[in-house]
Amino acid sequence: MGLTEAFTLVCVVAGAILFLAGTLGLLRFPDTLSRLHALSKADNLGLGLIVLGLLPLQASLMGGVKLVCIWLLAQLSAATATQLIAGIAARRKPGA
Amino acid sequence: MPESLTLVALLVLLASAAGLAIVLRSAVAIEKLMAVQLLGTGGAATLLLLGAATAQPALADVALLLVLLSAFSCAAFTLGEGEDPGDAAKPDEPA
Amino acid sequence: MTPAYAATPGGLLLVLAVMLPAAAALVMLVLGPRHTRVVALIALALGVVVALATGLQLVRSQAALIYVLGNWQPPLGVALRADGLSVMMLAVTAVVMAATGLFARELFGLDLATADGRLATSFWILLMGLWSGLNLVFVSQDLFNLYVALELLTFAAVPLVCLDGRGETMAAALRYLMFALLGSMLYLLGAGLLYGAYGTLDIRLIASASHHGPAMAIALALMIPGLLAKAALFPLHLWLPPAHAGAPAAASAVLSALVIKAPVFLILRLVADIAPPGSAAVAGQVLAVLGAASILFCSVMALRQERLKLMIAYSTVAQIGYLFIVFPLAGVGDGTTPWGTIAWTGGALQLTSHALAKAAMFMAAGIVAEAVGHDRIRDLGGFGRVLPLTATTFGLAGLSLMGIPPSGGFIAKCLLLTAAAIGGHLWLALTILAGGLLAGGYVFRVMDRALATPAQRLALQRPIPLRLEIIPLVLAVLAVALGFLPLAPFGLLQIGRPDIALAVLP
Amino acid sequence: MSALALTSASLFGLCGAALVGIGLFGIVTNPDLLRRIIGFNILGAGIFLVFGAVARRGAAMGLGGDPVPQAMVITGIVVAFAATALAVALLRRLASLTGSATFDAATPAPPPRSDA
Amino acid sequence: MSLVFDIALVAGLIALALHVVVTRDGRGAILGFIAFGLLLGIGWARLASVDVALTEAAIGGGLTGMLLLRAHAHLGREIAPEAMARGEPRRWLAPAIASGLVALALGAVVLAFPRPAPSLAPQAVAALETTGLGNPVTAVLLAYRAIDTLLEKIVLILALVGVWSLSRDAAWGGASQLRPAVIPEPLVFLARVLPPFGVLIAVYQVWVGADLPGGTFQAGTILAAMALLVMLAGLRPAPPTQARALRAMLAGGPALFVLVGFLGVAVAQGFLSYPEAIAKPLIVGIEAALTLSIAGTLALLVAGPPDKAPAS
Repeated sequence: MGLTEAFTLVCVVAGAILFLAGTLGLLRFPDTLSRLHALSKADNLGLGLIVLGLLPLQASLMGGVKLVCIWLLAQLSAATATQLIAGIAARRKPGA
Repeated sequence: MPESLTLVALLVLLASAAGLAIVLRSAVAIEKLMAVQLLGTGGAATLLLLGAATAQPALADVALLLVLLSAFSCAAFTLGEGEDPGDAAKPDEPA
Repeated sequence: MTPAYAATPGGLLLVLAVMLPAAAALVMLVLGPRHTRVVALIALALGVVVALATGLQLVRSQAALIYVLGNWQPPLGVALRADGLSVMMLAVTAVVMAATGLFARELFGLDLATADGRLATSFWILLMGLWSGLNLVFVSQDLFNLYVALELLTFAAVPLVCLDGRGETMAAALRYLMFALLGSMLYLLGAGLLYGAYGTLDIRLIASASHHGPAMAIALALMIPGLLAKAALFPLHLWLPPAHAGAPAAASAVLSALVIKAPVFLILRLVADIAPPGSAAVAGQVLAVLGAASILFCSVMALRQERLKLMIAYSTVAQIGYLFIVFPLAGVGDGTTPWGTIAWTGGALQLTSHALAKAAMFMAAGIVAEAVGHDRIRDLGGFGRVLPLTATTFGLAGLSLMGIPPSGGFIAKCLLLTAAAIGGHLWLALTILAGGLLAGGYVFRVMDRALATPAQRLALQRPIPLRLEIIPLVLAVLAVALGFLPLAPFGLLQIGRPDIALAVLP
Repeated sequence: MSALALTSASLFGLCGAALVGIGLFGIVTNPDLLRRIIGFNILGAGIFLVFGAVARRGAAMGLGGDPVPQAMVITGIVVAFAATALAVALLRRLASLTGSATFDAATPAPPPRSDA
Repeated sequence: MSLVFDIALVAGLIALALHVVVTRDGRGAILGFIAFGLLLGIGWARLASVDVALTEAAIGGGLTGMLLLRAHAHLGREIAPEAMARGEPRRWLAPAIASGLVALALGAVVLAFPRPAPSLAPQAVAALETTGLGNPVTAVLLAYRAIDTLLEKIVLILALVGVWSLSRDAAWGGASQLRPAVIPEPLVFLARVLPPFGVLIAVYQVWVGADLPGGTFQAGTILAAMALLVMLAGLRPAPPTQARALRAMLAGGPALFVLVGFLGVAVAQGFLSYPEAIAKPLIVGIEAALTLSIAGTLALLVAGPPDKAPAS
């Protein structure tokens, strides 16, 4: 196994573990906001590591750019989604 | 290598789906939404890994779509959330 | 390998029959409400010309018309083909569509404020969609293309049901949509199984396959009930009466006269053209039983209705039943060729005469409702005195439904009865007779009110122009006149049948 | 590879069959019309997966699957979406007019039979 | 390993579908269905149908979810809670048995498909050359079976006319009101930042669709989603449905398709055939026009019937 492949595997496995951590956080943390925090961590880092790991495998520059784009878009979506959800949670709290 | 990538893809998918499975049965709507979000990102990661494993670079496009639209359901969800049944302003049927 | 389909002269007419209304719908969308009616009337005129030309071409060449779209031969591409039966359907559709168009023009013209409004504009666009879908059902040779045709029908027919915007019609439309969707989905599933087994969706290529696995049986068992749900055969008829009764009169006319004939036509093609003989015979028997149940049950239901339009709608389900008892009478699936039998001719005549009579009847009911303001049969006493032409229309159309001479319906039912007697299907013969008696019951019930002399003369809420009353009268007269037609033209129905003999084995 | 593809295709075909059953069950048993509409979508997904299995089995000429059923599925997905949109619009209007999201009359859609 | 993956995926799909059908929580069912759409997209990728995976991800994971969630919120406002209460429990045993039998019969047919499987892949590839395309799915959609695609556009238009016809008479021709009473700040941010990416991806999809997976449906759906996002955030109002430009855009794609189709009668081998020399540019041109039509139609289908009276 070459160095690149080892790098890929390490990154990718680390990413998978982060996803697992995100799920665990979703399950174990006590309140909605801290769960949200766990979720966005998993999103950010897990996908980031997997993208990082897969970058060396890309045949073309275009493929690499696309991967980075995916990660950036995921960041953007996750950030907004988190805020939206936090907003709902905040609005709901007084009533509930 | 493809085998290990597929295995990792399976792990990511299971991790995202496990959260969904547990949350869907018990918790409140927001947490279900969060689990769906997690599945969206996890799904994108899974697709990237599968694409690398099976040498189908086009799968990255699918992942791109998933992340592009993942905030979308979240946005739709918030719309129903803002107004209570008693709200005077009915956005869809103005008087 | 020689191509399975060779385009014939005049094949382009089939493309025009499908694309002309579709293009008209697009033009209407762009030009907007003020020009919709004009575009519709032009398209109707052109469509009638196309149907006429198709008929002439068929008579001249004495062979089915064929067109291969984009010159891509099936199985990769899609072919259109019109045999005698298809051309007859195209012609009936054109006649009823033209009459409906003229009727709708007059009806919407009654109230100038709404002539360019939501109801009228939507009606014209949807009517064109309906026509395109109907024509495609009659000429397409590809099962998936036929699925698209069925969806064209669904999406055009469902909104027509609830154009008046009342809560009941919304519920009726939604229920219709659900039945129709379930039907299309089961049909699509069956088509998928057939593709998996045969690698093609072309009807002729599937029919020419020598070996049939379980896929064929299951596919038919999915597709036929799916289509039955769309055709509203008993016991899947629940959606039809509220839907057809709630639609505007012009829409009810096309829905009842034409739209439900499309799935019937497809069932016929599946059973007669695709199904292996054994399955066809079984399917024919089951369909005949359901058809007979439809005739009896829904005729009784029609007798019990309080409202005129509901009564006519139930009568539609009953009359559709006659088309299904043709299967065993014509000997579909018993190894003989059904195309020359009197039952086959009777079925075709029943289909045509019902289309004309039912369109006339729904238009007449629409006129009554427009003039009187309601359609409660009990309170219609003496409407024949204030609307004599409409009452005549109703009576003439009723003759055909009952099967009383002289009328197209009489010849049709007479032929079916004879076929049942010859074939020894006693129960079917009795059903036909009972159906005729029950139809007599519900038609006479209305005629009795029409001719009654109420204490005070029925008050018209608005004047009805003569032109409006004449259109359904013409249709009703045509339905009766079919009875005077010599049967020879029905020999045309055999042109291009059976399809399989021409097929090339792959 | 071809043996593997075969198994995988059959697996998704079976999944499609199961989804068809689940979708039908949802359509027939759910009185809530919005839920019935979702049931239609699951039924549709099952049907499309059967097509997908058929397409996958037809892999040849370096293609991952037979393109004809794939194209049909794309057409089908879009049509199914349009159907969902029309149904939802009807349902919303029905609810606005009558204040109910069910058919008031107690005449549920009869279960589709696979006889005939 | 890939079989294990497929089994897990299929198990997830079936479990989610069951959950969606039986759960009592209406909104939970919709969220479950969105998740189902995501998994299904991965399933299509596993079936090597990337074109379908793209469509499913865009429609199943995006538009359908929004449509259902909006409908749910609307129904929640319109329907009194007591009317939502369930009546007596439905009979479920007979439907369950019937549905199970259908599924079993289907499963049996799926397993009994002939081997080797019949396939049109060889013919589709062989004919690719005359179309100038590289993606056989696009060739099926726009050449071999172009009639299906064309008429499906008409179906979409009819659906839209049908949805519009559901408006009140006074509002007919007007615009839909998509903007909610309260707009969360992050939504506005999203609606400003995301659409440029979306448009870029859509253009890319149409462009590569001729040779690689992708194409007009996918691109149209993405554009529709972006347009909806902008309207939801209140950045732009929904256009009035009587606007001539809007209607021209909606009808433009299919109209061009019909015109090129009849052009084929004159200069090529019949309706919907393309002259071989310019087949590819013609197809890409049709795709571009169709993309705009599809985008408009899908977005307006989600927006629903107009409910504001037109200006004039």
